[in-house]
Amino acid sequence: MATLGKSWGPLHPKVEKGERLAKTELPKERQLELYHFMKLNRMVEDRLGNLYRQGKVVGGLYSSRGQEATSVGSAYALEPQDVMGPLIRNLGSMLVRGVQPREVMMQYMAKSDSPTGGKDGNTHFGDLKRGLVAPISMLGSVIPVMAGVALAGRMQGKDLVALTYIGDGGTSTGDFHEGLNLAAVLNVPFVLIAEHNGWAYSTPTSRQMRIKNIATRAAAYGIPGEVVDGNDVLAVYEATKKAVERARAGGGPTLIESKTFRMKGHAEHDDAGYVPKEHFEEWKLKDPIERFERHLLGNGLATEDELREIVAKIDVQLNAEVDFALASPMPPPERAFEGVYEPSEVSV
Amino acid sequence: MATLGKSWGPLHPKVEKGERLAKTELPKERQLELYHFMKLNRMVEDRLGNLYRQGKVVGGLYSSRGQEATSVGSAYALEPQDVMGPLIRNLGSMLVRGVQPREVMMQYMAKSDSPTGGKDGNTHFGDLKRGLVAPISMLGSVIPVMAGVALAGRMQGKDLVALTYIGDGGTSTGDFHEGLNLAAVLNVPFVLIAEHNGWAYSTPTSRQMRIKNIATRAAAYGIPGEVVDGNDVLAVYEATKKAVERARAGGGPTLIESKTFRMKGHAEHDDAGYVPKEHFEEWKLKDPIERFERHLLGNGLATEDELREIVAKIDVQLNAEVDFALASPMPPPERAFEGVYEPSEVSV
Amino acid sequence: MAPVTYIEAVRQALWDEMEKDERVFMLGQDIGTYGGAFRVTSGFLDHFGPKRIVDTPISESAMVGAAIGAAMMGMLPVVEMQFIDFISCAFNQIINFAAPNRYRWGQKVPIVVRGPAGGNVHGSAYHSQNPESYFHHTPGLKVVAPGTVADAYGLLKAAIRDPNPVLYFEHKYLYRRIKGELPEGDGLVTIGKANLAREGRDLSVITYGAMLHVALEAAGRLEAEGISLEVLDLRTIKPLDQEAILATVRKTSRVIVLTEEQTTGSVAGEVAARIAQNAFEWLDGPVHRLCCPDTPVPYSPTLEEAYLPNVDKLVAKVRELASY
Amino acid sequence: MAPVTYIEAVRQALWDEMEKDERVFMLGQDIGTYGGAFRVTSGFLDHFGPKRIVDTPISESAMVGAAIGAAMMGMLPVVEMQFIDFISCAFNQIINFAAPNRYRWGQKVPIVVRGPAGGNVHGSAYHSQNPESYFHHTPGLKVVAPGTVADAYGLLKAAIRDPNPVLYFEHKYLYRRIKGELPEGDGLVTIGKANLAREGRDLSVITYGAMLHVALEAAGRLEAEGISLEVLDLRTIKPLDQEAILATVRKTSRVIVLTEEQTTGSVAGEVAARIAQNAFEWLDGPVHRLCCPDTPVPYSPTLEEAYLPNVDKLVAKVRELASY
Ligand SMILES: Cc1ncc(C[n+]2csc(CCOP(=O)(O)OP(=O)(O)O)c2C)c(N)n1
Ligand SMILES: Cc1ncc(C[n+]2csc(CCOP(=O)(O)OP(=O)(O)O)c2C)c(N)n1
Ligand SMILES: [Mg+2]
Ligand SMILES: [Mg+2]
Repeated sequence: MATLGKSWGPLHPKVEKGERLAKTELPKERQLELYHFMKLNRMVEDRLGNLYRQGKVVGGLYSSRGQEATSVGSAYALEPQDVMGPLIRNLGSMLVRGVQPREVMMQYMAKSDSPTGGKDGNTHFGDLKRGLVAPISMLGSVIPVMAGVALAGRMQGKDLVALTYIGDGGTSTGDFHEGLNLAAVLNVPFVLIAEHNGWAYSTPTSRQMRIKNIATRAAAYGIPGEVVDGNDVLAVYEATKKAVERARAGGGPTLIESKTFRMKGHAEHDDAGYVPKEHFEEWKLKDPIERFERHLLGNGLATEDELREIVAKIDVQLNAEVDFALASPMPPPERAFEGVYEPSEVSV
Repeated sequence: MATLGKSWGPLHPKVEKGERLAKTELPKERQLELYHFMKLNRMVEDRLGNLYRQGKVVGGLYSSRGQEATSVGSAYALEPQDVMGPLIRNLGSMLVRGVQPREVMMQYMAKSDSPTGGKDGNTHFGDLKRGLVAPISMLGSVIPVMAGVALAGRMQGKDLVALTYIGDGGTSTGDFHEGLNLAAVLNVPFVLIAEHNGWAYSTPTSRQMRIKNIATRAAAYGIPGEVVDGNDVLAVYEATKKAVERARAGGGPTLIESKTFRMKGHAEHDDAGYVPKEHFEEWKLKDPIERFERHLLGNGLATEDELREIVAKIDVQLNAEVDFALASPMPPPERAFEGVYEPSEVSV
Repeated sequence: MAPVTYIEAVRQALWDEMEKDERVFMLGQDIGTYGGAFRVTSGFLDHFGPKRIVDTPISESAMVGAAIGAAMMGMLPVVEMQFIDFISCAFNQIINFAAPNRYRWGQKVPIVVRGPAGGNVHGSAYHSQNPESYFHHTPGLKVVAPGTVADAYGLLKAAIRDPNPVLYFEHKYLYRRIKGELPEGDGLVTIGKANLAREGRDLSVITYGAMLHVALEAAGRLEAEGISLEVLDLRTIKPLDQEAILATVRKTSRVIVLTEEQTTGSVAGEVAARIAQNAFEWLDGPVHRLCCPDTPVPYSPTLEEAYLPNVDKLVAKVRELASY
Repeated sequence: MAPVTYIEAVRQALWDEMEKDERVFMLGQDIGTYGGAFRVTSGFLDHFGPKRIVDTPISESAMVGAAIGAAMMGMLPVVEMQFIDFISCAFNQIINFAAPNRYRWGQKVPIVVRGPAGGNVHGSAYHSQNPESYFHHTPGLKVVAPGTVADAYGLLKAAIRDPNPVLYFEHKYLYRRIKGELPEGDGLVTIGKANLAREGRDLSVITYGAMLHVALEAAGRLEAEGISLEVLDLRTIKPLDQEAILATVRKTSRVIVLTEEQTTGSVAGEVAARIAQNAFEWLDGPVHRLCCPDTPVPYSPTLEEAYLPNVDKLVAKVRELASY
C-alpha cells in the first residue's frame, strides 16, 4: 500500500526565474487547478505503474507521462455541456471531466465495480452524463463519431462543442480524413487535438507522413490549423479555448497540433529502445509539470508549500482510491452474457 | 447501323485566331494523334449512346463528354512500361493505352467476347500487358492499389510510373488519404489526377469539401500539387509529363487537379436537372475538342481537310467495331461458374 | 388505401417516422436535392429541410461514424448507402463501434443503415451484393430484409424505433416490381418475428427478401403436382426467429433454405445449422440449401440467370427432396 | 531439429520464403526496427533490408491495397496486421478488390494477410477477435488457421506460394504456449486439407486453431471414461475439406463442431450445414456447435473464461451427446 509522500516527484529541480509560458487570463486559483490535474494525472499513472509491477493490472498499461499538459490543458478549456472523446493517453482529460482515479484503476484491474463492470479495460469507458465517449481501439474511428456528436448537438440546440484527440500515427487512417472532411463540410462545432508525440509505437513521424507539422493538414479541409507547445499547459489551454469558442460561435472545426513527447514506451512492456536516448534527456528538461511548477513559483503564483500541499492531498486521496480499487472483486461470470442489446419494444 | 459521317460533330464553329493553349514541344503529328484520341473518345461514346438508346447496353452508360482532354492528355504522357488505373470516365485514357472500341462496346453490352467474357461491364476490365488495372466501383480504392503497383515497379527495377484518377467526390474517401499518404511516405513513382468536374453525381464540390482546389491537399502529403486547365489537352499533357518525369527520377508522387466539367448527367439515365443550365452553356464554349481544333487550325498545324479525314477514318472504323460488337453472342451460362480461383500447386 | 410499390413503402416509412419523431434524420449521398439514387427521399429536403436531410461527401465510414455519434446524443439517424455494396467501406464502424458499444459501456446506439441490396438487375459484382452474412455474426447488431410491401414499411419503422443498431436491407429488384396495401394504422412489424407466408404439408422453404417470391411461385406450381410447400419468410436475419424455424420443420420434416447469397458462409447455413442442432429428430431428410454458387455476382444476363436461384431450380430441388 | 514454438514457426516460414523467393516482401506497422508487436519479424530488417521489410503508416486499407497492386505486378506481398482485429479497416480492399479480381478480369492477386488472432489473453473486444467468419463467405479468398507448430509453418509457406489471396490467422494464445518439431525439408501443408488429429470411434469433434488443443485434452480425459473422441483439425477454413468432414461423420455418426467464435454466423455453422445436407443419413444425433456466446469478447479473466469454450464445457457437451 502506498504511503504518504511515496509518489512525490522531485519538485522543480531548479527554479529558473522567467520560465516563460503562454499568456493567460486564468487567475491563480484556476492555474493551481491545472497544476492539480496534471499532477493527479501523473500520480495516478505512477500508482497504476505500481499496481502493474505488482501484477494487479490485467493486460497492458499505457502512460501519458510527459503529455499531461496536452490532456489537461485541452480538457480544461471545455464547458460542462461539451462532449469529449479521449484516447488511451488522455487519462488527464478524463480526470478533468470528473473521472475518479478508482474508476480507471478498476478498469485496468478488470474489477467488477469498474465503469464497464470488467467488460472492457483501461480508459475504454464513457459516460455521456459527464460528456465522455469511450474510444475503440481502431485509431481514427472516434473522429467521425465525435463529428456526429457535434452535429447532433447543433440539431438539438445544445450549443455544445465536441472535442477529441488523435496521435501522429492515427492521422494516417482513412477515418481521420473522412471524419475531419465531413466535420468541415457540415461546419459542425468540433475540435481535433493532434497529439504529436513523435512516435507511433516504434514508428517515427518521418515514416508516418512526409510533413513536419500535422497542422498543415487543416488547409486540406479549409479549417484553421494551429501548432502549440504541447508541454505548456497554458498554451494548450489558450489554443483550445480559442478553437472551442470559434466552434461554439458557428465557425466550424479546428485542428490543433500539440507538439509533445512520449516519455515512456508505447506501453509498459515496451522499453522504447528505438528512441534515441538524447530525445528523452532533451524532453525531460521540458517536462510539462516541472515547467508549470517553475512558472507558478517563478511568477509568485504559488509557494512551494502550496504545491506540496496539493501533492500531499492527492497522495492521501490516491491511497484511498487504490485501496478501494483493490478491494473490488472480479466480476461474476454470468455477467459475460448480459447487456449486448438495449431492451426494445419493437423487437423480440 | 451507323453510316459514314453520322457522328461528325459540327467542326470548330468559329475559328478564333489565337485560341491559346499551353505551350508544348509536341510536333504536329503527335498533336494530331492527341486530336485523334479525343475525337475517338467522343465518337465511341456517341456510338455507345446509340446502342444504349437501342436498348443494347446492359445497365448504365457513363459518359466523359467534355472531359476527353483530361483522359487523353494524361494517358498520352505515359511510357509503354507505365501502368494506369482508369476510372469509369477514362475511356479516353484506355483508348490511348491501346484498348479497342469493340472491347468497351462488348463490355457495355455484356457480350461473350468482351475482355471479361461478360462477367463485368463498362470500363471494368484490365490488362497488365497493356499496363491497365481494372477499377472497382468503390471510389478511392484504386489509389492505394496503384501506389502498390508503383512500389512493386521500383522493387523490380522497372522504372515505371503508376498513374490513376479520382473524381472530386472520390477525394472524400478514406482510401484517397491512406493511399496518397502511403505513396508519399514511401516516395513511390505515382501520379494522381484529380478530375475536378464540379459534380459528384448530384453533389456539387461545395458539399464535398470546404476548399476550392483539390490540389491544395497535396501539401497535406508533402508532395507537389498543381491545378491545370482540364479542357486544354496540351496543358494536361504537359503537367502530367512533368509529374511523370519527376516520379521516374525518384521525386515521388504528384497530385494534379484537372479542372473540367461533366457535360452530361452522372449516367445516361440522369438528366442532370440539378446542374444550372448556364454552366453547361459556359462550358460548352470551352469544349476541349473544339478548343483543340481551333488551336490546330488557328496555328496552322492542320487543315480542315486533315481533321475531317481523321474523323472520317474513325467513323469508318467504328462502323466495323459496332458490327463486330453486336455480332458477339451473349456468354454461355456455364461461364458463370468458372474462374474464381487461380489454379494452385499448394492448394486443393 | 391504394396499393403501393415496395419502394414507396420504404419512402413512406421514412416519411412517417420523420413526421412522427423529430429525432429522426437522414445522412446520405445525393439524398437531398436529387432525392437519392433511387428517389427514395425525393421531396424530403423540401419538406424536412437540410437540417434533417443531410447530404454527405462520399465517406461511408464517416457517415456511419457520424450517425453513431448523433445516436449516442439521443438522435435517431438513418444512413442511406447509395448501393448497399458500399457498406463494406463502413464495416469497421458498424462491427467495432456501433455493435459492441452497449455491451462494453452500456451506451445504446440507435442507428439504422439502409440501402438497395440484391441482384437480378445486371448490376455486376458491386451493385448486386447481399451483405447480410457479413453482419449476422456480430453481437449487438440487428439485421432485417423485408420481402413484401407491408414488411418493407413495418420493419423500417421498427428499425428506426429500435434502440439498437439495425441494418435494413431493401431488395432493389422488388422496388418497383411488387405492390401491396399499406396497413391501416401504425403497421409496425416486430423485429425478430418470421412470417408464415404460405401454409403447406410436405416441405418447408425457409427464405427472405426477393427469394420469397420465387418460393411462393414455386409453391403454386408444385401444388398442381400435388406437392404442398410451406413457405416461411424470415424477414429478420438477426435475431433469427428460431421458434418459427423449428415449428415449420417439425411440421413438414423436410426443409430447403433458399437465399440469394453465395452458398458458403451464408445466412442459409446458419439456419441449417440451427435446424441440425435443434430439430434433428424431426427431420425426414437432409437440410438443403439453395443459394448462389460461390462466385462474385456476374454481370451478363445469361450469367446472372445461371447464378441466381429461380423457380425452376427450386422446383427441381423440391422434387429431388420430396422423393427422398 | 530442436522443437520450436508456434510463433517461431511463423517467423521461420516467413524467413524461409523470403530467402527462397525474392518476390516475397512484407508490409506492416512496426515490423522493421521493432520487429513487429510480437517480434515475428525481429532481425528481418537487418537481413532483408528496408526494400523488403516495409514499415507503413497506420493505414490497413492502404497496406492491403498496396499489396494488391504489388501482387498484380508479380510480387508476393505479405501484410502483417498488428492485431488481426484491425483487418476490419481493410475489409473493403480484401472482399471487393483482392477477392473478385480473378473472376472479374482474370488477374490473380497472390497476397497474404496475416496477424495475431484469438482470445484467452485478456485482450478485450479489439485484441481478441477471430475474424474468419467475416471472410469465409467471399468467393476468391482462402482462409487458413493453423493449430500446430508444423501447420503454422507449412500453411504459411503454402499461403505465400498460393497465387490467390490468402488470409492467415495465427492464434496468439498458442504463440509461446505450444512447441513442436519443424518438418525436415519443405514442410509445405496443402491448403484445403484437414488433418485427422486423433482417431476415435464414438464422436467426432471438428475444430481448428487453439480449440484443437481443447479437443485433444478433452479426448484424453474422456478416454478414461471409455468415450473415444475423434478430432478433426480443419486447418483450412476456406476452402473447407468437405470430404474429411463427411468421412469422420460417417465414421462416428455424432459430431460437435468446436470453434472460438460467437456462435451465430460462425464457421462452425457452415460446417454443421454441410453435414446436415451431405451426411444426414449417417447421423445418429444432432450436430452440435460448441462456440462462444453471442457477445463481444469480454476483458476480465472471469468473464472471458465464461465466454470461451474449454475442456470442461466440451467434456460436458460430449457426455450429453454420447448419451443421446
Ligand atoms: C487502425 C489501427 N491500426 C493499428 C493499431 C495498433 N496500434 C495501437 S496504438 C498504435 C500507435 C499509435 O500511435 P499514435 O497514433 O501516434 O498514438 P500514441 O501511441 O503516440 O499516443 C498502433 C499502431 C490500432 N490501434 N488501430
Ligand atoms: C465508396 C463509394 N461510395 C459511393 C459510390 C456511388 N457513386 C458512384 S459514382 C459517384 C459520384 C462520383 O463522383 P466523382 O468522384 O466526382 O466522379 P465523377 O462521377 O464526377 O467522374 C458515387 C457517389 C461509389 N461508387 N463508391
Ligand atoms: Mg504518437
Ligand atoms: Mg466529379
